Amino acid sequence: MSEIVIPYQVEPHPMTGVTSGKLGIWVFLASEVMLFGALFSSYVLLRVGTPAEYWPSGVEAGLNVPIGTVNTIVLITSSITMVMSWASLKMNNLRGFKRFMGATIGLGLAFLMIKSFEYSLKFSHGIFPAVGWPEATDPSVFNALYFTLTGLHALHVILGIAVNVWLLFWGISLFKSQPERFAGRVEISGLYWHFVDLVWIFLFPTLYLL
Amino acid sequence: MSEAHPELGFLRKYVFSTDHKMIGIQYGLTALVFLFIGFSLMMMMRWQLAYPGEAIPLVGGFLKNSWVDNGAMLPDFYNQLGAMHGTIMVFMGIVPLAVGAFGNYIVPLQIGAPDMAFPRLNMLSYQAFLIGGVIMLASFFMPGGAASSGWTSYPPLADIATTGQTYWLFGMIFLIASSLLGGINFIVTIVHLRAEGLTFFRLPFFVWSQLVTAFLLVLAFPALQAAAIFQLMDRLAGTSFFLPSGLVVGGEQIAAVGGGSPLLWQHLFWFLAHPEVYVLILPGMGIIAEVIANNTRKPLWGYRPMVYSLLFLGFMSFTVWAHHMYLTGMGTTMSTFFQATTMIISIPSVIILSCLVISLWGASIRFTVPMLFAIAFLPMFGIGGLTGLPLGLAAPDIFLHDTYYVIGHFHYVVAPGTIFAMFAGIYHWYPKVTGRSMNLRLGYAHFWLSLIFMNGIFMPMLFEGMAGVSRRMFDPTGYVHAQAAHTLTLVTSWSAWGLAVSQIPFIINFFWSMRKEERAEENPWQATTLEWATATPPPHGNFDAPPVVYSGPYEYSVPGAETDFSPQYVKQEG
Amino acid sequence: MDDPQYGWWLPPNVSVHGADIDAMIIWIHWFMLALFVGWGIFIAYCLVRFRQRPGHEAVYAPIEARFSKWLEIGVAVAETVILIAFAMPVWAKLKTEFPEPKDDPVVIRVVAEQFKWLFHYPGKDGKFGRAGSEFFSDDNPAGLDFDDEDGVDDITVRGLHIPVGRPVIVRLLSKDVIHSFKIPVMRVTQDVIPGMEIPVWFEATTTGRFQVGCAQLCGLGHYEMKAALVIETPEDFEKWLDEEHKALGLD
Amino acid sequence: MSTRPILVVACLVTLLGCSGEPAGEPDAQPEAQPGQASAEATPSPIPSVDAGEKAWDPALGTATVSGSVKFDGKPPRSRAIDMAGADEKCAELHGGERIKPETVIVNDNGSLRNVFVWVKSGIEGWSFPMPEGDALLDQKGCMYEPHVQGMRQGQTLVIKTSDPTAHNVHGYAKVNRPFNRSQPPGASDIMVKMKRDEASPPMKVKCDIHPWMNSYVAVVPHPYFFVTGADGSFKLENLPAGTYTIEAWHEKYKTIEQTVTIADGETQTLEFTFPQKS
Repeated sequence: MSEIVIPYQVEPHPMTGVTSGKLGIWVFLASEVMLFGALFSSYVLLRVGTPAEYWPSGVEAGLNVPIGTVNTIVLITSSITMVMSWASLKMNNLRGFKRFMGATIGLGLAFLMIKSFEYSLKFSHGIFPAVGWPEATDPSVFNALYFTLTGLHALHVILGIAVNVWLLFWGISLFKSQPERFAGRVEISGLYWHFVDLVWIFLFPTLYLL
Repeated sequence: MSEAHPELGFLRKYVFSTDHKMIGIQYGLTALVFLFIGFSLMMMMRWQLAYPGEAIPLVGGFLKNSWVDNGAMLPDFYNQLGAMHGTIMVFMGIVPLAVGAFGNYIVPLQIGAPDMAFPRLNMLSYQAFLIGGVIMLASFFMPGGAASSGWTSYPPLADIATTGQTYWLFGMIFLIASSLLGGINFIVTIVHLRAEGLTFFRLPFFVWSQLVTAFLLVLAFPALQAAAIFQLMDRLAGTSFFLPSGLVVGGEQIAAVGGGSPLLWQHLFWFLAHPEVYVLILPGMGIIAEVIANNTRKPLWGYRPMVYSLLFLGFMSFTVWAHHMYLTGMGTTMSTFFQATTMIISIPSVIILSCLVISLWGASIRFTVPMLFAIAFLPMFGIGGLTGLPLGLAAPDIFLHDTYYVIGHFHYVVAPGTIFAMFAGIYHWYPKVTGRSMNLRLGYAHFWLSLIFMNGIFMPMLFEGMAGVSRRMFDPTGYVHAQAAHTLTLVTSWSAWGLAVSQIPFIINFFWSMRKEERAEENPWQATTLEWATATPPPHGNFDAPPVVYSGPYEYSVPGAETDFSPQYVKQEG
Repeated sequence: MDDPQYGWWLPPNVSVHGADIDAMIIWIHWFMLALFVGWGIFIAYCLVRFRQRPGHEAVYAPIEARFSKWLEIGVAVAETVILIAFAMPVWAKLKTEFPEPKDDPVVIRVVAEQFKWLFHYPGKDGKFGRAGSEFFSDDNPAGLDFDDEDGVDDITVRGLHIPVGRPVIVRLLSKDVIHSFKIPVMRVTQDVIPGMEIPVWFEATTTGRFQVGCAQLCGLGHYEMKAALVIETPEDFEKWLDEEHKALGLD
Repeated sequence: MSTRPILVVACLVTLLGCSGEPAGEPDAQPEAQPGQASAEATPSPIPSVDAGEKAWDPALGTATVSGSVKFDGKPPRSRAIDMAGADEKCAELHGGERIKPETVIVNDNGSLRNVFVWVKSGIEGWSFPMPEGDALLDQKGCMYEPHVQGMRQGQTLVIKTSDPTAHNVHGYAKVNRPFNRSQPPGASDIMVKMKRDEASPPMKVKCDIHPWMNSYVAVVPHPYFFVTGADGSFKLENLPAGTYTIEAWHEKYKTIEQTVTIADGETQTLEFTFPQKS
């Protein structure tokens, strides 16, 4: 990085009251909202376009609500630990940060593990994205939607984990020189993490319960 | 900031540069090359249309065996060219040039910032764009050839198309990522890095247009992203998001679950693609505003109304997408709604355009080359906008839908519209970028020839459309009404080749002026905006001391001022 | 069978509703022309009068805002008029007021496939035979169920025959991809979306031989996706039906 | 500038295309060679002989399997093709006559035409000499000629058009490389080398422009195949003694297999009946 100094990387901008990084992540999340918004509206459009009796509810389609619930809890907990890690960083408690950040990453991985287990379960029952709901004479695209949406969400989780791992092991070196800036980065990664969490909170009922 | 900058190595300076100016230049050259490629594809198509089934001269012999038969084009290749011409021009040509190049180079300078808010992100978005572009071009040489389902890639056709379509989708995902990153960067930069005293209503109109454009990119592209993901799933994982049940292709039931909806793609696609139209035109308008203000030597007339219209335009552009879909079996209510929104959205465009026109009144017009392009832009874009009117109404659309009238319409918006704006911008800022000024004579030649041939290309298209000739036809002469309009096709084709020739003076001018000995003066156009406040070409970090802004962007011919221009960055006494 | 004159402007119109559409197109273009010429004159005038020359200086704020307001309001009003007075009624008429049985419409099932049209008439009994995608095969492009008695006399041809002065309802289906059913002289265009059946209606005013085309890119044979359109007097149409009936080996 | 080299290259290749074939198999795209329909006509040396294969000795071929294919049941209804409506040029070639699809043609003697009869198994391990010339598929009057044919693995399929209208030949090969190429009137012949055997089911060839045009090409590793004609009979000659599975394939009906054992010099008769009673 060249030595020219770009303002508002650490100190908040007087007008917006946030640093550039934070404003950036908010704008990014806005576009993410549009992305998942598009996906959810597609879900609605496809479901409305299909006769009700051909569209399975999550349970009918063999989704395991308990597992999903567990996953939801896991993810929400990870959000909490994320906040904790940031808070402890703000309180200059590096050990606490490491512990909670580690926990966040761990929970993220747990989520992925459970998800992959769920996938393998479906595969073993011969349920793939390209397979329609067997009960329907005129199959719906439920399975396709399930795999695409959850898969895309899983990708987001993986990205979040990657960022957190980087912060925990490499990014942390910034803490000594510019603690404020590092805290800012953790917060940004946190915002993203909460968004991913939020998306799941919408996905879960849409796919499993409705 | 003012301390000496250590010399960067070649790679850091040119290839992996994080300097917005270098990135802007990279974008610019890449985009110009892509534009040239897209144009060449079209010139081949024009041959097939003018002289169906005859061997393509010059290049015919070199083309791949699966593209041509004894040098004569084959329908599949024609469709590939059509699809790729659209894709390249829109996503790899104009957007990178208008946003990537001009935005990157000019915006930070005009707002007095040292660089973009996220320089490395900036570099990343250029690289994503480059990768996407290369994938797109590479797809031509894959066994199945490039994407051939039109730049709109309507399924089911795109779902069952050859592998080229998959590469198209991957390429798109890279281009989308690039635009998203770019958009975020621009928004943050413009909101956060404005120089002291540079309030929003002192922003040059160009910066405003870039801001709105950035919002459109960030909010509209995700829709296409979603659509692309679905189509990739359809093509690779065998899902059927866009495939209804019981499709029979080539006499065989195709192996797909069914239950999907072909219209879903169109909704998602046009939800992106209509804002995209404004992404194509707004930066152009911004440049035109700059050039007109500067060369009329007076403030833009109605600056605030223009800004408000811009914002309104940006917002409305999300509510009109389905006017591309009147004939997909749409009911009265829906069509009424979208006709209404379409009529409404035309108002702000009219406001902006008429403000620009009225700005000429009471001026002292300098006929510089950029100004010529700017003046030409007004009527050309006018035609583009007006011809949108019959298409925006459902009933006339019944006849004009998917005819050459549509092509004429949107090409008038982007070709003599945006492209002219781009030329104006290049001529206008060339002295800033290179420190040399471009040759006048060559400039005039370039302008007049381009103007004539542009109209030679697109005016006949409007009449062809009126005659009912459908677009995307490998050989329309099978239709009686198309035979009657064939003369028009010839005019178009020859004008297209003429346009190619008339770019030669520009290319010579572009490279030859770079080598010129004598430097242009620091502020050759006597402009008022901030980019002229710093050295030419601007150093790394742009400004030695952060500039301070005291006045609006276009303070020309201020009564009582000693010069006819009062730069933003100069404090007027009194 | 007079060969109509085609040129560089709207092709001849042979449909009842076409006149409205043509009128609209023409009027809008006059409106556009007026705006364009107005603008053009203004620009040209400015370019001459306000060109840079010795002794001429620009004025900081030459005119106040009112001027353009009228322009915009004018445009807005004009557009509203066009929209409400012309566009909506025409559209509504075509999309909602379908011919009723008492108008004795000719109903035709149109199957679009890469890259030809196929027209399916109910035949003498006026009843369509059962048909569906599961029956499609190389020797049964219309997807007829040959076991259905109603289908025995159904006529499946690749050219469109319609009588003059009788409303025609075409029910559009697609086998594979999106096509677009376009008859320029009939001022009819309608996308054909697989998985949907979209009806369109029109009524011919004169006899003649024309062409049906495809207006939506549907693959490499798109440009070849044509069919003959034969508009006949009702008598000739009946005669044609009889011939087709015989061609099926029925009396 | 950094980007220029890449771009110059990209621009060049896009302009000129690559004069050679794309990466991958050289026969990825069907060759179209102007005016040398018989490029492959010279009897090519015995193709890819596996280690296990021994050269064929004509003296062994003394046995014959012959017979006929009966049709039992009511022929399915089908409609004559109205070419006039779709493409006048096609119709003119038939003087306005409508022709029936060639899918199911029952001969006057109650036998079934266009059935592909071949030795499915029992003949492995030989490498037979290649026949002279190519397999030919002609497009006449917007119909394929022949409707069903067999050819030898390694032979070249030459597709020519004799029509004044544009065709697009689409080979839905499942084992070999599928191909898809337009053939405007007077275009040069399309040549496809069939590298692998693809006999059950045979490769389907369709014209993408005229949906009613279809044809079937079976690619067989040996010379023992036959397509039934106007009398519905077939004859597989010069077989060595042995036990064979004979398959009769028809595009519309379920494939039928029969096993037969023949000694030297003897002739066995088989009878296949479509549709197979189940």
